[in-house]
Amino acid sequence: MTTLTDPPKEHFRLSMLLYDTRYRSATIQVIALIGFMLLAAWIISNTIQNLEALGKPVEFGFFGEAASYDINQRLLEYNSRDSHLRAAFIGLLNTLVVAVLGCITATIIGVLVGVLRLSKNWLVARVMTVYVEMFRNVPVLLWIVLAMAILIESLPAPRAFRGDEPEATMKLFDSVAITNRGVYVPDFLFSRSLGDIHLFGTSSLRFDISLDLVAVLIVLAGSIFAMRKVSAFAAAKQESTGDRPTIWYIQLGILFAPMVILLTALGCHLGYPELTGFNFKGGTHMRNSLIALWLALSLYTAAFIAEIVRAGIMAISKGQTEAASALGLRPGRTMRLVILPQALRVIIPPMISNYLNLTKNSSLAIAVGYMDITGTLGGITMNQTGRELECVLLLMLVYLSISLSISGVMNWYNNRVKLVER
Amino acid sequence: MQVSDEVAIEINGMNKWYGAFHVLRDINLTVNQGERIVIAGPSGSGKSTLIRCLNALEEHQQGTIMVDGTELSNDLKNIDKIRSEVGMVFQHFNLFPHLTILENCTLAPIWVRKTPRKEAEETAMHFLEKVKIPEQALKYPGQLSGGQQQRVAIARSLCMRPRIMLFDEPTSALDPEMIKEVLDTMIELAEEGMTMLCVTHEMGFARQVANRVIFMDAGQIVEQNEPEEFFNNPQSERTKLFLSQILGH
Amino acid sequence: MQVSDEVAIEINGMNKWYGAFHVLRDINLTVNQGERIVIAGPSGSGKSTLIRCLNALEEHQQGTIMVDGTELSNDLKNIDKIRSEVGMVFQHFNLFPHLTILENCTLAPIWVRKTPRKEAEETAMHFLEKVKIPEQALKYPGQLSGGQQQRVAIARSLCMRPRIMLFDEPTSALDPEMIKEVLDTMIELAEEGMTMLCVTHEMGFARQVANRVIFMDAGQIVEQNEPEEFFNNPQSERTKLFLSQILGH
Amino acid sequence: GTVDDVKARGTLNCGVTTGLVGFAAPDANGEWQGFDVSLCRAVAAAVLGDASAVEFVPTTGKTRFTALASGEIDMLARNTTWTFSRDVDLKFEFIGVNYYDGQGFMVPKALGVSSAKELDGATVCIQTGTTTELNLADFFRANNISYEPVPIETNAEAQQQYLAGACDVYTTDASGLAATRATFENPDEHVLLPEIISKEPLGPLVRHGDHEWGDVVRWTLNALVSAEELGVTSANIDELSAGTDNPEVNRLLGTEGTLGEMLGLDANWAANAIKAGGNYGEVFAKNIGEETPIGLARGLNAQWTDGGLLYSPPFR
Amino acid sequence: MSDVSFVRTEMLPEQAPPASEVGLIGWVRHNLFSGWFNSILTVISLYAVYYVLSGVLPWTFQSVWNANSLTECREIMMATWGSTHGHACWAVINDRWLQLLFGFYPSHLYWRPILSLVLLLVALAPVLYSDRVPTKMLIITGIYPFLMPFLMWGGTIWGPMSAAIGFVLGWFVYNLLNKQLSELIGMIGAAVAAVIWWLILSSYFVGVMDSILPIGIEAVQSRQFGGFMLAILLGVVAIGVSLPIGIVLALGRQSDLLIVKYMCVGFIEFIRGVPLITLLFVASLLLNLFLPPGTNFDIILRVMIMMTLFSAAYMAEVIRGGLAALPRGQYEGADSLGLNYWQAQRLIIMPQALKISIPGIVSTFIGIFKDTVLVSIIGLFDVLGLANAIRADTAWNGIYWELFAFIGALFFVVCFSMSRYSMYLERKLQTGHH
Ligand SMILES: Nc1ncnc2c1ncn2[C@@H]1O[C@H](COP(=O)(O)OP(=O)(O)OP(=O)(O)O)[C@@H](O)[C@H]1O
Ligand SMILES: Nc1ncnc2c1ncn2[C@@H]1O[C@H](COP(=O)(O)OP(=O)(O)OP(=O)(O)O)[C@@H](O)[C@H]1O
Ligand SMILES: [Mg+2]
Ligand SMILES: [Mg+2]
Repeated sequence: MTTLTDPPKEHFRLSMLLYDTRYRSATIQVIALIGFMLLAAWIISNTIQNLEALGKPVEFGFFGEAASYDINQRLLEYNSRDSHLRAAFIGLLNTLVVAVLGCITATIIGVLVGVLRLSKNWLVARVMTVYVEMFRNVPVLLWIVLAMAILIESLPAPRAFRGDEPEATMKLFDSVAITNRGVYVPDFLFSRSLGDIHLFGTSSLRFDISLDLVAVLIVLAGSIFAMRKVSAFAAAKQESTGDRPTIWYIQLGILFAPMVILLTALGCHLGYPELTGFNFKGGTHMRNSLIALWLALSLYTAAFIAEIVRAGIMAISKGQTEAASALGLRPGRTMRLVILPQALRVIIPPMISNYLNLTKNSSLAIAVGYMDITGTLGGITMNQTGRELECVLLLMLVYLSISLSISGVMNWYNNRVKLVER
Repeated sequence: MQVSDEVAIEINGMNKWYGAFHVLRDINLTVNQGERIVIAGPSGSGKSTLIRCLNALEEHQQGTIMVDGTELSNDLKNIDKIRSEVGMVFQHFNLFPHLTILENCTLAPIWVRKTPRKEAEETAMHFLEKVKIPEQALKYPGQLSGGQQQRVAIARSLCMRPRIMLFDEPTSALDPEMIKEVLDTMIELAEEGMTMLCVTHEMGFARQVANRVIFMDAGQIVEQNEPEEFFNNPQSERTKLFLSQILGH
Repeated sequence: MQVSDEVAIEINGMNKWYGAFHVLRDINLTVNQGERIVIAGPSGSGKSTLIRCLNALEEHQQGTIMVDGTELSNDLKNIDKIRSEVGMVFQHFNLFPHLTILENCTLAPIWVRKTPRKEAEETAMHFLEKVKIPEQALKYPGQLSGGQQQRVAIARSLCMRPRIMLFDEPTSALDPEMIKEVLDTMIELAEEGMTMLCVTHEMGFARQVANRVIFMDAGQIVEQNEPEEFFNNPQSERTKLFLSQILGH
Repeated sequence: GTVDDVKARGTLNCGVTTGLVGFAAPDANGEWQGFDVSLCRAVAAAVLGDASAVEFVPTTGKTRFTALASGEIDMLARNTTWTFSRDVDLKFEFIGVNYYDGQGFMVPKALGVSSAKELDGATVCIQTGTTTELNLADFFRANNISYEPVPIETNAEAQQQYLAGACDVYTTDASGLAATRATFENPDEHVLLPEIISKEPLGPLVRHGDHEWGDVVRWTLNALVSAEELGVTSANIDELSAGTDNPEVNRLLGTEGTLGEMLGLDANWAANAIKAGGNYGEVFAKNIGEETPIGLARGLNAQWTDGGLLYSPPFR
Repeated sequence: MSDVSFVRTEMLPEQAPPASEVGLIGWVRHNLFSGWFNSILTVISLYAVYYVLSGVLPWTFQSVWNANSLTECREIMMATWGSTHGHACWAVINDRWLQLLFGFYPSHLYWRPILSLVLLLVALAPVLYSDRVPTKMLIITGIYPFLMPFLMWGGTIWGPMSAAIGFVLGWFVYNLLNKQLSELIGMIGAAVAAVIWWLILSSYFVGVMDSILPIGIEAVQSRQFGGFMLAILLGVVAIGVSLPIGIVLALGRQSDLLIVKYMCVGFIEFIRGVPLITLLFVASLLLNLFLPPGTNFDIILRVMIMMTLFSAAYMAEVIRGGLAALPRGQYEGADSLGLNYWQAQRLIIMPQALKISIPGIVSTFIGIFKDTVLVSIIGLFDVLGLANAIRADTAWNGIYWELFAFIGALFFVVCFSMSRYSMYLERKLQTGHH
């Protein structure tokens, strides 16, 4: 009945949803999205129904309740009256501790083994190959359990240190005790301590920062800054005259002198571990579960890193070394100026994904009773409160954020060192 | 192009084995200052090995090699000395891909010769101009064509101000258009009187610049002669065969 | 060699961008049934892009392209139709290495044209004979020389019985000895009256078979003419420069 | 209800531990043996008339409750302590106690410790995921002494650590301690301390709300206990089934009354259960009693008539 | 200048190298004692090797093989060597090795897992050695996914049949709709039809067929699976099932459909970002919660599901690598011939990409296979779980190293040979013909 007509335009036909490249992709995506949302809705509704039937609605209130269990290895202060949240936090720190320690040692061992595997020394190369193959081809869980067993069985118990003629003695001028419960090393005590700062009051996230430590760190940072200045000066000198002045003794001086002064001022002395009662007291204690986990994870990951390092070095063609030699560069310089910068580009990305694996594998800590986040949040807390859904989801979230931050670093690095090509 | 009487390289009764394989057999060769020598021969005849021995990239097991009056022994000091006197250009350029062209050229002067960076960069630019690519100084090797890369490799060697240059098939990995630009650079160098040993199959180049052509086969020097004589009047059967293959192509 | 009046390809005011980069600028071109066109131009001038647009391997953003009366639009059916009418031969052959030569040739007829396998194999053998390598039918592409591979690629396209053939530098990845065998095949094809668009630097080929030579630069058609005129009497400065480089080489 | 499910399925799914000496462990033929296992078999015999119609589902401290709640298992017979929160909050129903236990400590004799109160500063091995962990924290806190816990997944590992001296004390249920000590190379070098720091009534449990099934399991357990009290053993049961002068025995064995029918089972359900492994006393003696390497005394688990706590409500 | 000309008249013969270059002396000098640093390394390694071997060898070989319990073992050791330390008690392995290998699988049916394993190798042959094995064998590869569950679980043959029928049905619907309407609709229709069949119709079908034609073999509960067999089974199922999922995910991740792409990326990164153990927790604690109330399937199946999802994420990355390694020309070649997306994928891209990915797939398999021991943490009786159970037996309480040595050796042998094999494949691919 209207006389108005639309301006002529390509009118839309339903079949275009399928055949027209512009609409087709939208169609597919909408279908995929609907499918995904249906699936998600289905799962969520199932979960809600099931939880209702079990009488366990999702809520996180239990995190505030007292955990009621003790944790032996911890960085921050904690007791059984603290909340589950704090226990989880302590566990998270433990995860990070073993992950960081593991990554460092795995890298050191891995690089060493990788280089030695390329050694011209037949025997050394073979021994390293055996090491790498042994560790790579047996599950890491087994290595963790074995490491723990070896520590327990082969090291002396504290009671072996007792008596007039003890079977075992402390090492390093009676300062370090190595027992099958762990290693006790001296720690630093300050007789004129500056005290602590308390952060976050009494909440679950509270922690104390020792002002002594802060002072030490500040002085250290200052020294390092000064050292860099000195080496910058040396580099400038080299630029202008070609000769690099010897500066290592100046640097050593800058590094140590202020530190010594500060430590004396704070009245720093060592607190030695001592056998009293059932156990060693004093000093810093590293439990055997931590050591076993650390050892097993680093040896296992090092086997993979060794392969990466080897491949990385081999990927730098022999021509690069030859060219550098032909220019008169000594092997050490060649390594530092030519081979390493190139090898690192090849090595670092897979290396970081191995760090990621190591971090994830640290969740096997429960096998030796090391209280990491899986042991606390995903272990005892979950067990005692019966809140599986909340605990497991939170646990996954924690690991996911660790992983994503590590891979974020990886991507950033990759983009930074990409070789410029035509 | 004058050849002086001063001896640059002297090889006496040199032998080399790879395991049980006898690669170089009783090599005797004297090269004078300013001489330009082309080494030819079939693949696997030991040309590269010979050249690499002169630079201590390979060890020889018997005989003596004197480079510029220094004996090539296991003594690290001698090796360092010789390497800084002798430049080498490889078939596959072997530029350092993580450094710019300029850094490639200044690396060794700065770290080996202890030249101040500024001076090293000036030298580098000088030689880059000589090989006609000063404008590429801040690019990375991956951004250059093969011919440009090989010219950078030559400049890089020159920056160490060597008295002798070794070339190991410098053009065989290049596309035909690029061969010429590299050969031109080498010819220019030859005209300045640089002592050169060059493994190559570019016979035009050999005719144009060489004082002497050495033909190797099965690890030994089979024939040597002036280029004209060598090409027009080869003596040994093997040389004839080789030349017919190379030139017939 | 007759050219009919029927229009095979008609391009009108076509423009294409890669991101912000304007690769093809206002292209207008009509190709008649049976015409043989050679497209030349410096590297990066957009020759390949133009050809790939005709086959919907690349999308164009403005203007229309009609191939054999079908408009190249976003409609999948049209694209399918055009692709089965138009055969394409690439610089790097793009044969499927996991299939035998015969399977390479029968794949598309069987799956796209739904030809019975038997018939498809007969057709394939027919075209393999035409490109003179029927005896290789059961080998894998990796076992053939470059020239043979390119001829297989041509045969593979022909098996779809296309009405138009596009060639994108079909000989530039080949060793000189092999170029001839591929060009011969193409000449034979041309003589049978196939509509052909060919990007190539083989000027001999252009002279011999082309009805028209198109010169492109900076994404535009700069000059087009009959081959004789084009080579002997180029009009534009750019064309002259280009020809001097190509022919002088 | 679960009764019908089990009957329809023809097998009973019974949750047990992944391995605890004397209580549940598979033998070389893959047959499960042990004290808890016998209860599962008795229930299967009562419901299905076949003591071997049991699927044993090994569970860990972590998975046991989920397995039960989700219906994966019909009953859990896994040294699980009956506590308020498990019964009420976690929505399970403990149907009785098959072993009265308490948490104790074991120390090497050489340490010269005679009371748990002397353990200040000691390193204590405990199994995680059990109530022992909480009891331990409470005990030391209440007595204001310090300790260092070493959490361990399985009994076997705890035992290894304890023997190697990686912990001074091993704490778990006293039955477990005794059983563990029994397998030591030199059991005499270790003592159990007198303190029992907790009540650990261990019993089977089922899902909350399924009362028919709860009744079946509860009365099967009671039948085993009553059988011992009434002197019904696997040796004389066939004879007694023919009928006796004791009406309670007759009711128990189904020759009198309709108890079985009330439960929805056969009349001879209890007889089947008893035949499966004997009465409570026999089960105890066979798996963990003094004759076995584990050598537990009846103690609290004696019949009430003998001064113990076992007291089955009457069958009538 | 005639002084430069020189012609050799007689060629020099090859000479033997100096003595110090060859033979044992040359070898030792070059390989062990070239320089003081190397000499020190050699001495240190010699000592390390001696130290380890001197501990392990006597323990391994001065050992007891026949005993019924640890106590008996110890008695024999005392009697023979006078001490119980430094001697292995392999009697436990002797007693339990079948259990460690097969779990609680009924012993008279051991032939079924063994046959499955053999058939697996047969089914893989045409894939791994496509050049040497007739293509006809691919039929076995096709049947295997249905045959293996039948062999392992037993029961009626109609179960696997009905699963297979689902695929056939889907294929049928796809062809029908593809001809009539469009490919996209065809694929959706096929998926819907197959799912309807599996979820709803299949159980009636199995019931009816089973009552008409009861063909079947003795059924085995998945709870009875265990030991090393369980590790292999979990690994094979996870890799096998995750292959198609991984392909889809990889294609999704490469696609330019943003929503699809981000869904795939999200899934892959999520799975790769969390430890496997948390996924196993999900399998043992949460998976039942996510399914409709009352659904209940046993823990082994649930673990298989989570392991499959886990390996699918890694598989997707491996296949993505394979796809990336293909030159663009292959896609263009396919496009220019008029093949559509799925045809190109199926006929051109995937056959090549998968072949390139095989070494990666084998490595993923090794990883998954090693990770299967984690199921012991959630209470399944794989080898490690069984080892714990064995130690809970009164007879073997207290035994330790022997079990772990045995388990370690089992894994080592299998993983090592597979990793060697994948290296060989890699080398073959690198140098290989096309
Ligand atoms: N590192 C090595 N170990 C063992 N044999 C070698 C080694 N390097 C080279 N050879 C062998 O020594 C012989 C001489 O090699 P060389 O590279 O010097 O030959 P060439 O004349 O340069 O040949 P081309 O023209 O192919 O470069 C060859 O037979 C080669 O196989
Ligand atoms: N996918 C792409 N994305 C962005 N720019 C592109 C892409 N493909 C080609 N180009 C650019 O488009 C321009 C034309 O490319 P095209 O390949 O068509 O040139 P050509 O004439 O075929 O050159 P040649 O002779 O080197 O093959 C070039 O500058 C090229 O860098
Ligand atoms: Mg050479
Ligand atoms: Mg092009």
